[in-house]
Amino acid sequence: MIPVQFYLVISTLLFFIGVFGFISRKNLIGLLMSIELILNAVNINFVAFNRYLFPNQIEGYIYSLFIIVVAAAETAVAIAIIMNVYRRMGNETVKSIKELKN
Amino acid sequence: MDYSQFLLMKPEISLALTLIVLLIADLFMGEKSKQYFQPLALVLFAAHTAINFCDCCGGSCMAGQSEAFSGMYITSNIHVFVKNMLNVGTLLVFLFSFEWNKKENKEHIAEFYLLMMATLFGMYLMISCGDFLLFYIGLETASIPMATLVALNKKRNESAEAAAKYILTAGFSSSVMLFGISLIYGSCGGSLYFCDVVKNFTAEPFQILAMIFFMAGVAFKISLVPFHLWTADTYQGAPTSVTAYLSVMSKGAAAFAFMVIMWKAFSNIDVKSTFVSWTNILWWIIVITITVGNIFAIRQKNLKRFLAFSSISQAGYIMLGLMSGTAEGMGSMVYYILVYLFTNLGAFGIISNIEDKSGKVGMDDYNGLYETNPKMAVVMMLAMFSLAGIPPFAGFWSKFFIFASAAQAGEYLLVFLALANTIISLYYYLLVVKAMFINKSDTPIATFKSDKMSLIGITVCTVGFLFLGFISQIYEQIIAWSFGI
Amino acid sequence: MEITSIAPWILLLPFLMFIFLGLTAHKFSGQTSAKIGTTAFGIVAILCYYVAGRYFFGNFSVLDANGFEVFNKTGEIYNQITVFNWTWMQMTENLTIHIGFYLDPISAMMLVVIATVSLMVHIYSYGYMFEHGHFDEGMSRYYAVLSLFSFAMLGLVLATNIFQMYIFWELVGVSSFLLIGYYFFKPAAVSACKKAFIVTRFADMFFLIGILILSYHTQTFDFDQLNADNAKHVLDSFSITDGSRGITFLGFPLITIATFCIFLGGAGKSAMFPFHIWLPDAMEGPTPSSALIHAATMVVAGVFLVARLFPVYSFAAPEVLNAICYIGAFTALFAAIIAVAQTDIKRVLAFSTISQIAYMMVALGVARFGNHESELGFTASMMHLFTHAMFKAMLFLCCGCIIHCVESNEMSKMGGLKKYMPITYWCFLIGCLAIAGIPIFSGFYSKGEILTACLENGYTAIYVVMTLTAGLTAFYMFRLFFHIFHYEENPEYATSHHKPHDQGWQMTLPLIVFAVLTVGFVFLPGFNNAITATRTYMEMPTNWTVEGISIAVALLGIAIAFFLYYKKNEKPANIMAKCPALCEFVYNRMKIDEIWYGITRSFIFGVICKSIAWFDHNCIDGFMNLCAWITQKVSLETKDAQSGNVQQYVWVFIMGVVTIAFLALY
Amino acid sequence: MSSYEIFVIVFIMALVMVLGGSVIGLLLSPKSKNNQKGEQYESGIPTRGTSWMQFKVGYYLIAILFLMFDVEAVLLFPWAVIMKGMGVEGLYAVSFFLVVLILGLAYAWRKGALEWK
Repeated sequence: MIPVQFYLVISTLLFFIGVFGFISRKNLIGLLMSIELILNAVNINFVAFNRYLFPNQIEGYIYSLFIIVVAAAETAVAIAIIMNVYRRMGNETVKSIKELKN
Repeated sequence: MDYSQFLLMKPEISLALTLIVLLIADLFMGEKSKQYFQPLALVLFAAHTAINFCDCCGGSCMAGQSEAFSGMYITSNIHVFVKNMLNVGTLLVFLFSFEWNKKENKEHIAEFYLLMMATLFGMYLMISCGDFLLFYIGLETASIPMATLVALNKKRNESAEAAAKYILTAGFSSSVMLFGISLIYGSCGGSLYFCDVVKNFTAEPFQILAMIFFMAGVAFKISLVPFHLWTADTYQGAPTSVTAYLSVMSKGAAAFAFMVIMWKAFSNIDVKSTFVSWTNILWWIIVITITVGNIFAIRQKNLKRFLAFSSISQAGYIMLGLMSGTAEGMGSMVYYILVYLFTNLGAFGIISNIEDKSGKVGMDDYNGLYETNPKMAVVMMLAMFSLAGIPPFAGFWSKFFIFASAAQAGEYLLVFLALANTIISLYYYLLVVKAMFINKSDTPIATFKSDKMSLIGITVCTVGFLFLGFISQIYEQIIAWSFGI
Repeated sequence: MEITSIAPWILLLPFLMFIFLGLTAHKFSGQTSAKIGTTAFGIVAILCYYVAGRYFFGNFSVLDANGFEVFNKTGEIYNQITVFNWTWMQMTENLTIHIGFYLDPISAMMLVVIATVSLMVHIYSYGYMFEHGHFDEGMSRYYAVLSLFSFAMLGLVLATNIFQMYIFWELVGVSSFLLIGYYFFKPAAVSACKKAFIVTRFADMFFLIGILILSYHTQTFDFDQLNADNAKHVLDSFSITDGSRGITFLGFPLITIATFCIFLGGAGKSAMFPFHIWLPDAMEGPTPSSALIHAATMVVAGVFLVARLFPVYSFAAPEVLNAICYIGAFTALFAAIIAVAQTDIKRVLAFSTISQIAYMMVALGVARFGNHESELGFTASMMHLFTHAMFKAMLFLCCGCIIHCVESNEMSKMGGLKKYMPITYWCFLIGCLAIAGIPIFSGFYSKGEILTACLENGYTAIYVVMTLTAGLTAFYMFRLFFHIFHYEENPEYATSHHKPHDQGWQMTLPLIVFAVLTVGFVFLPGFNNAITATRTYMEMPTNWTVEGISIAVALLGIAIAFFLYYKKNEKPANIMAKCPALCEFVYNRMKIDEIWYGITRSFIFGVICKSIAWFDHNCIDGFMNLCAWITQKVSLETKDAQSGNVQQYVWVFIMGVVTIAFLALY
Repeated sequence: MSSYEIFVIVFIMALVMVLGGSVIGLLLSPKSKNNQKGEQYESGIPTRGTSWMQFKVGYYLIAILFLMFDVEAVLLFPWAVIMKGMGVEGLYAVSFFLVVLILGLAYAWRKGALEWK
């Protein structure tokens, strides 16, 4: 059987890929996708922990379901806001939201 | 299933009912009856506030804390009190935004109220949570509608930009927090109930790592440095009443929840190093937060931005209440939030009032305000004094109590640094006073008559921050309620 | 009338006046507000006199907390009476904050001082501000703040506990801030009011720390409990015994730290070195308010604070009293030297105020409980507080008249004013004689007692310094006096179409009242009957040697001033040129001149004064400015951190997490 | 929990990769302020117009709504698994959930979000 650490490795990599993506992408949608990567890392964690460490519970699965739902809600709102940004600024790169500063 | 446990959730249920009634009302109100929506919402929400307030004060006091849904939901007097505080604050924000809604926000009046209440509902859950999952859901329920509220002013670029920044950073921070929670889940025995987590929390490096991830996510909400960068931009871009809401309610609720979780889930009494580990971290965060907030506040020219940084440093002061972990600590923190609520909302009430009438929010625009609108200027000055903690205003007392509680925990150096910082803060709060009273302006803001709703709100706030300090019963009652939590 | 029914009005009336005048600022004309304010304060003053009079000479009783009757006097001893004491805040079971009304000899005396000076200033300001013409509109504001100040000051001296005192202490600071910045169109006034506020706030921080330490250990704020039975409660709480200094912190006894911190708060208000920097700048405010706040009442709050806690200091922390007397002596000399070199008449008075307050501090510092000799300093200090309040207020008000005529603060614009303003002339002369310590005038008695106290208690070095300062005081005050009223008449006066003249009755009446008080001080009932450390009659030792020396020194100072400044002359300049020949030719006289010239003019003026002024200006002011500058700079430099780039925000976020994790784990 | 050591190692490695990557990028990348840098296809054919406008806004609106309601159906899944065990109480709870959901849908409908304009 694949040991639980392997899942942890995957989820950690995924987490940091998400962070890296958030920092380096130009497109706001890209940023949003990076957040989703991080959330997926979290979900992997939950499911893997549940399966390997506490096999007679189902809490971990339920958590990941909730996370998926909430993340979807968040994404929906974020996309709506990004569309608004696009309409107002004419593009949807991170550069377009740099007016408020100092 | 025991249905009587729903009775414990009275505040949530009455808020949810208000929300649903308003939603349905909005659905079926015709074009003509639209104008009645706003009064209806105000009245309903006021009723909700009043009912809960009476319930809180009217003797239905619980002894100790009660749990519902096998520990998922926790409530006690102090929880209910904090919820009532938030109710009052939200009502004040509604009062301030009445005129703005009528004029600038005609098309989205219903959304404004519904989303506000939805956020409030999220905060309720956050406060009463007994489990990380409920906390997360509460947090997101509070923050997602918040983002739409920030973006409510669709015609302004700033609003859109602020909302985008808010939702992206909030999403990021909550996912980082979730990563922490998932690690806690794995390392603390496969349960996310606070009572289970704390049993297995032994401050191993892995657990501390998880805890830090979690703390970062909450600290983002309270806007502690270095997780504060979104604050100023969002505050500046958002509609003023939303900014007021963000700066007080969102912060207060998150701070309270933060406190409860840190002491419930991460402080294993048997293992002393558990709370040593996070109080040390918090120590540094508090010092940096207060200082950075102060330093950035000094050169702000936009009042909303200015108050954003001031609220960052105030958040640092609020966190002082966490250090002691006693009933006094919790009581002084709740008291601080209460005073801060009135003071900051008073300041924002005036800013939003002036913005409605003249469209100006720059500090230079306030030059000579005393000449044209003396009452506004005086109230603003008093609010600034209270924020700076000059006796005998309530702000002084709240600072005093929270310092005392931290000193009780032996954090003398921290209290000293915080005290030293109040001197810097005095400087920039006086800048506003100076602008209004001393600077002359060729084009001062014209004399105006404010609408009744804002006047009521501002009066309530003024009375609040002037006299809260003198009514010692409130503080004593809060302390009494905080025992045993 | 019952004291208990009158007492609340002493505090309430000024406060209600503040609110009333503040709210109606735009409804009434300035004159109306002034009349209302003055009338109201007149009533307050009458109440104050009544209460103080009943306390000192009458006989009455009030019920204390336990329901016992307490009389103002048992036998010869005056009791400390808590007229009323409302519970304000219950901190813990034992620790309660009250707000109340506390009568004992020193607070009763302060009632008289505040009532007199404040009433006079109310009257005087009517003339001063009104004739200033263009300021009619701000007058309501001015009178409102005056009322606020009177309220705060009365609350401060009547405080039953140290916390109430602290609150009124801050309120006094706020009203002082508002008054200094009254001429808000003058940048100097604005920066001065900010400076005053921030410097005193800085000192107040120590005060608060001191209060917290003290009350944390004693579990009380009440003066009654702190001072009772030779401060026994304090000694017990800090477990101080004959052999040990009790609880320590960082190697210092905690009681020393606490009491010293409290003293630092007092030093800030009373402008002791190095917190004195705000007072000269505070002269930017209207002159009447300077007379009230920065000469007579607020600045002595620090002295009052130490006197109020005197048993605690004397029994629990005598080393702090030592420190106080050395700091005081240094400040006295330092300020006197600087005063010599000033040309702005209000600044001369400001430095002289610093110096005189330092006298009071020194007197307190040398005093101890014990016998009549050792307790003398306390009475001397309180006496000097009283006399100084009267004559310094008068001097300031005279300055106000002069500035009003000449429309300048500079000495060089004045001279020969004697024939134009006789009343002011005589009043100013009386003030100068009093401050110089010439017999018959009030200052002589109080200053003499202070010097005696220094000598009798073995502080010989301090005695010498203080005597020297007395001489310097006489010199610079008469330098000022001669410069203003004699010297050379400014030719502009004769040609000017409104010649300098004595002002209207509102402005001369207060001068005359103060002059009468200063001359008639000797006829007042002796301070040693009541205002003593033990609150009972005390023998006042008179050391004629000390008195003689102090008179001689004062006369010497006056003589030098007379010689140099009575008439316009070239002496100061000429002596320089003729110096060698003249010195040899008329040895005796020239030697004095030479020493005077060589040491005083070139050395003291050129080297010491300048360097001290430089130190004052560059180091102490500079330090404060540096702090402000650094904060500003840091603020500007860090703005890149808030770049508006959302990705950078997240970068900082994640770096924050990593750093914290790193720090927490290793 | 020594078995987590590998996790810590990978954690640090990942950290180094991310931080290192961005730092190296910061150091090595030539700084050019050219406008073309910001374009989607840097040395390709300049994009004409915007690709966004090819879809109607209504498309996004409906897509977002679909996403919401679709995902919320996920919450029915755990209930479906243990439907029998929960009995009638579970049914009430889920009915309440569905009512709220339907209220949301009604709201969207009423506000005209579903109309294809």
